[in-house]
Amino acid sequence: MKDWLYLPIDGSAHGAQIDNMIVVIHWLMLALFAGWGLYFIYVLVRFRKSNNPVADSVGVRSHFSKYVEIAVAVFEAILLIGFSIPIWSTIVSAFPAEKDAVVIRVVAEQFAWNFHYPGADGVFGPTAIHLVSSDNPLGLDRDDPSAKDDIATINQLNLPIGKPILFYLTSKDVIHSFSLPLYRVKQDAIPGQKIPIWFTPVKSTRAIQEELTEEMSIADGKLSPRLSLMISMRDYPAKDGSAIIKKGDSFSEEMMPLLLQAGITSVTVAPATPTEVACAQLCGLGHFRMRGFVTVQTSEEFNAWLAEQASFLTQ
Amino acid sequence: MDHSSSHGGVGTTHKTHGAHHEADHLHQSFWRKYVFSTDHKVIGIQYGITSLLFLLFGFSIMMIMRWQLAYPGQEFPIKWLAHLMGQDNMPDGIMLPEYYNQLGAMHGTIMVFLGVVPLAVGAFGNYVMPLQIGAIDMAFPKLNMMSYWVYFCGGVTMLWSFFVPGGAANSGWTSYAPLSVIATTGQTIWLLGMVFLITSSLLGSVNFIVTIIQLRVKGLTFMRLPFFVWTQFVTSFLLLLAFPPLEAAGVLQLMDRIAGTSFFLPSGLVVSGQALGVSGGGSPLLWQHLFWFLAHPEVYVLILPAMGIIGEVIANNTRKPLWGYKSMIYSIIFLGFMSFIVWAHHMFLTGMGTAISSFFQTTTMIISIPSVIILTALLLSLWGGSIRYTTPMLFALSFLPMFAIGGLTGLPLGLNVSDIHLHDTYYVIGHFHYVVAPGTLMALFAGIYYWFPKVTGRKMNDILGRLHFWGSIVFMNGVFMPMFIQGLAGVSRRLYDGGEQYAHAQSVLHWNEFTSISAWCLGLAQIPFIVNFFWSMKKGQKVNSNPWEATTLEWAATTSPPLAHGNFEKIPEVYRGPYEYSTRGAKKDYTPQNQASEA
Amino acid sequence: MQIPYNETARPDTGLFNAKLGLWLFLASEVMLFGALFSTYVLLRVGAPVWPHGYTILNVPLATLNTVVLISSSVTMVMSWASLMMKNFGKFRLYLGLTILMGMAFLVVKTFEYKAKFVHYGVTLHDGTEIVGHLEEEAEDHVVMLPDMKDGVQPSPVHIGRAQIKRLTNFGPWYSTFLAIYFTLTGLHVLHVIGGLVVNIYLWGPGAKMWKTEPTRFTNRIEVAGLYWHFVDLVWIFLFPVLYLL
Amino acid sequence: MEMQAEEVKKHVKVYIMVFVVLLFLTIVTVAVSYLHLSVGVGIAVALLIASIKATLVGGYFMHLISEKKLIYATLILTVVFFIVLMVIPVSHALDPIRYNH
Ligand code: HEA
Ligand code: HEA
Ligand code: CUA
Ligand SMILES: [Cu+2]
Repeated sequence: MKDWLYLPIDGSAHGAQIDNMIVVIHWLMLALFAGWGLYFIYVLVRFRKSNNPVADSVGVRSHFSKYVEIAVAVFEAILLIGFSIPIWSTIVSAFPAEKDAVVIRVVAEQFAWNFHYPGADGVFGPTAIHLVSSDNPLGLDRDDPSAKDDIATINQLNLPIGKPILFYLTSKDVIHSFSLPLYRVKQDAIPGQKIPIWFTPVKSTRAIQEELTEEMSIADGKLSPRLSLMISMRDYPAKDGSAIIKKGDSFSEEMMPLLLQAGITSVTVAPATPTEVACAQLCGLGHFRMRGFVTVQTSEEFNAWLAEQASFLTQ
Repeated sequence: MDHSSSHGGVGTTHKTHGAHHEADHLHQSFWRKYVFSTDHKVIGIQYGITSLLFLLFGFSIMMIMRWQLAYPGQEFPIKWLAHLMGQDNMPDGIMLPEYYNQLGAMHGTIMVFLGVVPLAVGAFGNYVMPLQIGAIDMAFPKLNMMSYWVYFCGGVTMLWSFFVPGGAANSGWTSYAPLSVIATTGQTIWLLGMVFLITSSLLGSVNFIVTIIQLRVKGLTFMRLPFFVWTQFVTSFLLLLAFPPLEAAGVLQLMDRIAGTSFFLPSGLVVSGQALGVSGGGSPLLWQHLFWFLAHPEVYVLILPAMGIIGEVIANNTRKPLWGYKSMIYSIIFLGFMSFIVWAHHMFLTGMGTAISSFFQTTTMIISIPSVIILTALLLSLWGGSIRYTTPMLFALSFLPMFAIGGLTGLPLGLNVSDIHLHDTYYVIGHFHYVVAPGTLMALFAGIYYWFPKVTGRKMNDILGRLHFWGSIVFMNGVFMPMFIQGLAGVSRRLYDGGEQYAHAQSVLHWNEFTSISAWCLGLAQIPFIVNFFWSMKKGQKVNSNPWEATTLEWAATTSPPLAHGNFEKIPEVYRGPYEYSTRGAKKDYTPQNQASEA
Repeated sequence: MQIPYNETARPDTGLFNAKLGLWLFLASEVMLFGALFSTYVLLRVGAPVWPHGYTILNVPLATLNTVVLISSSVTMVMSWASLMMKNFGKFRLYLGLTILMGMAFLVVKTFEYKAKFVHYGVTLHDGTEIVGHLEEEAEDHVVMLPDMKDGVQPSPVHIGRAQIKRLTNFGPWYSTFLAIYFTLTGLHVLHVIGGLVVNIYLWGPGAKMWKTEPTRFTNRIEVAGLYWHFVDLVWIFLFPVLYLL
Repeated sequence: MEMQAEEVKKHVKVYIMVFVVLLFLTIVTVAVSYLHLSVGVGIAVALLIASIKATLVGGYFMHLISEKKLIYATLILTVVFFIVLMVIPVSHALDPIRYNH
């Protein structure tokens, strides 16, 4: 069922619980719909006027429907007590200790995601409204010692694989919704409030990219909007052996005729940024483009990235 | 209780729909007769025409939006229309995101508050309910007229908002603060319009409840009321008690926008890099609570009258009583009550602990049970029937599986864990459109085909009706089924480009075009209806006063159309339940409620 | 043609139409004010500090208004009782008194509102707040006369514009307390005005009905009274909630 | 109307008594506020007095002590939803999962 439901790849530790629930509920829905649907069609045919000219004013005499209703109620109760309530209390309202987790502040604004890492000292520096500027969207007080090593990024969220990530979510202006569809995370970011959420990524962005690798036809020689969001997963050389596109690169308008000349009509591609942050709540005219990128990587890569970011700070 | 003898006109028997009566009212001017009329039937027709026009308008703006969703950023093909919408909104025929948001918010607002509710309650409720209870009019006719005109002002206000600087409201029909507080002037106009619409609904609901309680004719006990009257009764209570908190919220938002207060603005807001110079200290979630306190009962306002219509049409066209009439009535009462305590299922992801969210998902699961019972009863009513596939019946039958799809998809939304993935995606859009469009709209169409002969004395054409039916049912599914697929894939709603930029949307993006083409075909499928509607008024087949051989009073006790003032030549008396069809031993296969003995 | 039960009660419900209608309307009013009271509670529990009403508002005036409104409620019910006893003259007197007291309430309220609008508060960048009257407003500075404190009048303070973060009068924008104060009392005032309009009509031109349809007229007064008492009832809660707590 | 003039006369006495009690309670509630009780107690006392006053106005001036069942039913329903409306938004605001800052 999961495949029929078009659920996207799930890269989180808890996601399977959500997916399973969705699947189970859809089975229930399907059973009810199919059962009643068959009955419905049967009745429409059997009791049409030409077949049954005189109606029976009593109609159904059995109590079968009562049992169906009770069964639905029981099933719903099981979903509630057996699944929904306990799962929610572990994945949404219980949190890992800060010391065991990677802690990140997420500050939404029209129309960007600010990510705030505490840096080596593990302490978030203080922020103030009057310090907010285009260079310092968080309003971080860089003079404060605890802020010196803080890392701030815009629309780029790097996470280490396999570790619990604890976010503190807020917003500067209106309500946004922090959604990582491939990690089954979604939570509104509300100004004036600090809302904790957490999850553990278990699939790296690269692994997801591998999974999403597909063949795409380029026979029409055009750079479709879809292809422009893809990267090549292979090297494609021209007839003379020079590279037209390398693995990991994205496609451009100029490459298309070259590829066709080289006799290549279909390419192996994967989404350039399969793991994204989507804004799920209407937040203004730029809501549709309030897109961030998630890079889930190994701890080494993550630490290297942190170090690199830190080195930018000292410059 | 017998009041028929006390006042002139009621007790006396007029010969035909007629001469005598018309003379009474000839001196009434055109204005009093057709515009500022206090006759519930005229008011019902006024509501009907106005709300149908709004439905058409709301649908039209969605057809325009669907172009942008199917072909983002491409020039709109109908040049004059793009031109009409203005360079500020569609420069060179390309829709701007601001404009998309305006149209989206107005589509939702218009469809819900100016289209479906006024049609279901204002039109059908006003026209049919007093007739079904044997009343000569509503309890407060002047108030009834005022309700319509206040609604009309609300509608005009909403339309006016397109023409103020910055255009119409653009924060969604939900108008979440702080976005709505910092939005352009259109939002203020939207709030004013809502104040009108809420006032109109309040006046209307008081009138409906008093009418149903006080003006039932002799013998018409509550357990003999047609199901449709029951649905109107419960609906009126929902409107009466759920709307005032939104009115309060509207006043607070107006204060925030105009008087500089901070009811919905927390301290420390920074908009576009600028600190907002307000006192702060407010709560954005307060708006959501007050909004959904209304808006969840409101969705049952959208569905209950529809169920009422379905009940009437099904009983009539199966020629048998509704199965489980009593349990259906208890179910809608329970449903009405519960609808006040489920609202926060729209807010699971606003930061909710286990306790509160569990309360709301439990109530949500509980409220689905009465819906299941009602649907089951309607389905079982078919068993043993002698089903006549008339045009209204086709629409009524299609309601059942369509509402089932809409209702069933409410379940994964109602359980908070599955809602994490589905919240604010197209899955939600699919869910509620299945209940309101192929659900409620189909029921409303059924009602129009069913009661048209009562209003005009003529039947609507069946061939055009069937054309309308098949076109609508096929294309409605074409529009809304793909939305589930897109929603499960995680595509957010209210995206100006339909998700074109998002990688996770790519695999389901091609459905946008399919959906849009279905929507335009759905538009075409309405042409036979519009033609039929006007053609049948003048040229439709003339019918007697009870063409469907129905039992309820609006058919059995009065002419078509009913007398201009007073409805009945002789006030009927009721001797039996609403659906005595195919009673054993009776001569005919229906026994009207006002028939004394089973002759 | 007459709508049934306009005048007499329907036997099985025991009510005439307008009375049921009015009670339903009051039910919706309860929800309207309920939402606003809910707002009040929510803002209050969410606020780091919430002023005591009596530090900002004028309790004696409000007490006076409470007495006025309660008295008007009594005269209202007396006017109905007079009609029941077929004493039209007394009815006119009592309803007239009700109207006068309703107007007195509005006059007192006007004074209260006006006092707020000439009262100023200034918040400095360092967070201190000075509340009082604005003596002077210049380009680069303002002079405030702070409110009396424990019976002592502090001397005027000179404040440079640069120090000021926010300077406004005590309108609804000043704080969430004043916001909810103005909204609740403002809405209540609108209700008072609505009641006055109806009562004046019933006192004046509407009273003609007494001659033609005395029962219906008595019904009308009863229904108008129900509304007026409700307006009084709302005030009974507004007064302690806003002024005393 | 069912009520007789005699009966109404008796009512008038009650109205006057209620009026006096209302005035008295008004004075009490103002006086109590000068005691500067702790917030919790203050609120409790003030709301208690207000509720008594409201009961008197509703019960006697609005005749709720002898009203028809239908009206009681409507009001009870309203009061239930009123309580829901008072309780839930606040409990969500106090939900420990979120922090206000
Ligand atoms: C008429 C309107 C209507 C109706 C009746 C419903 C009915 C239900 N709705 Fe829906 N809902 C909306 C209109 C409606 N809704 C709207 C407009 C929104 C979105 C607002 C917005 O955000 O803009 C929404 C959103 C919405 C949400 C929020 C989702 C989100 O934003 O994340 C939720 C969550 O719980 C929900 C749940 C339910 C449930 C459990 C029901 C239940 O009552 C359904 C019960 C019915 C059944 C369970 C069906 C029974 C079926 C059978 C017995 C099978 C029979 C089979 C055959 C005939 C073949 N709805
Ligand atoms: C009752 C409510 C209702 C109804 C009936 C509809 C009907 C339709 N809706 Fe609507 N919709 C909403 C309520 C409704 N909608 C709401 C609340 C939203 C959310 C808004 C928000 O985000 O804030 C929404 C959002 C919404 C979206 C999502 C936009 C987005 O997220 O960006 C889409 C997308 O396709 C859509 C499409 C449609 C379509 C194709 C129909 C079709 O089914 C329409 C069919 C219409 C008809 C068939 C008209 C029939 C009338 C006539 C033929 C008139 C005849 C006239 C005379 C005889 C005089 N709607
Ligand atoms: Cu941010 Cu939508
Ligand atoms: Cu809901």
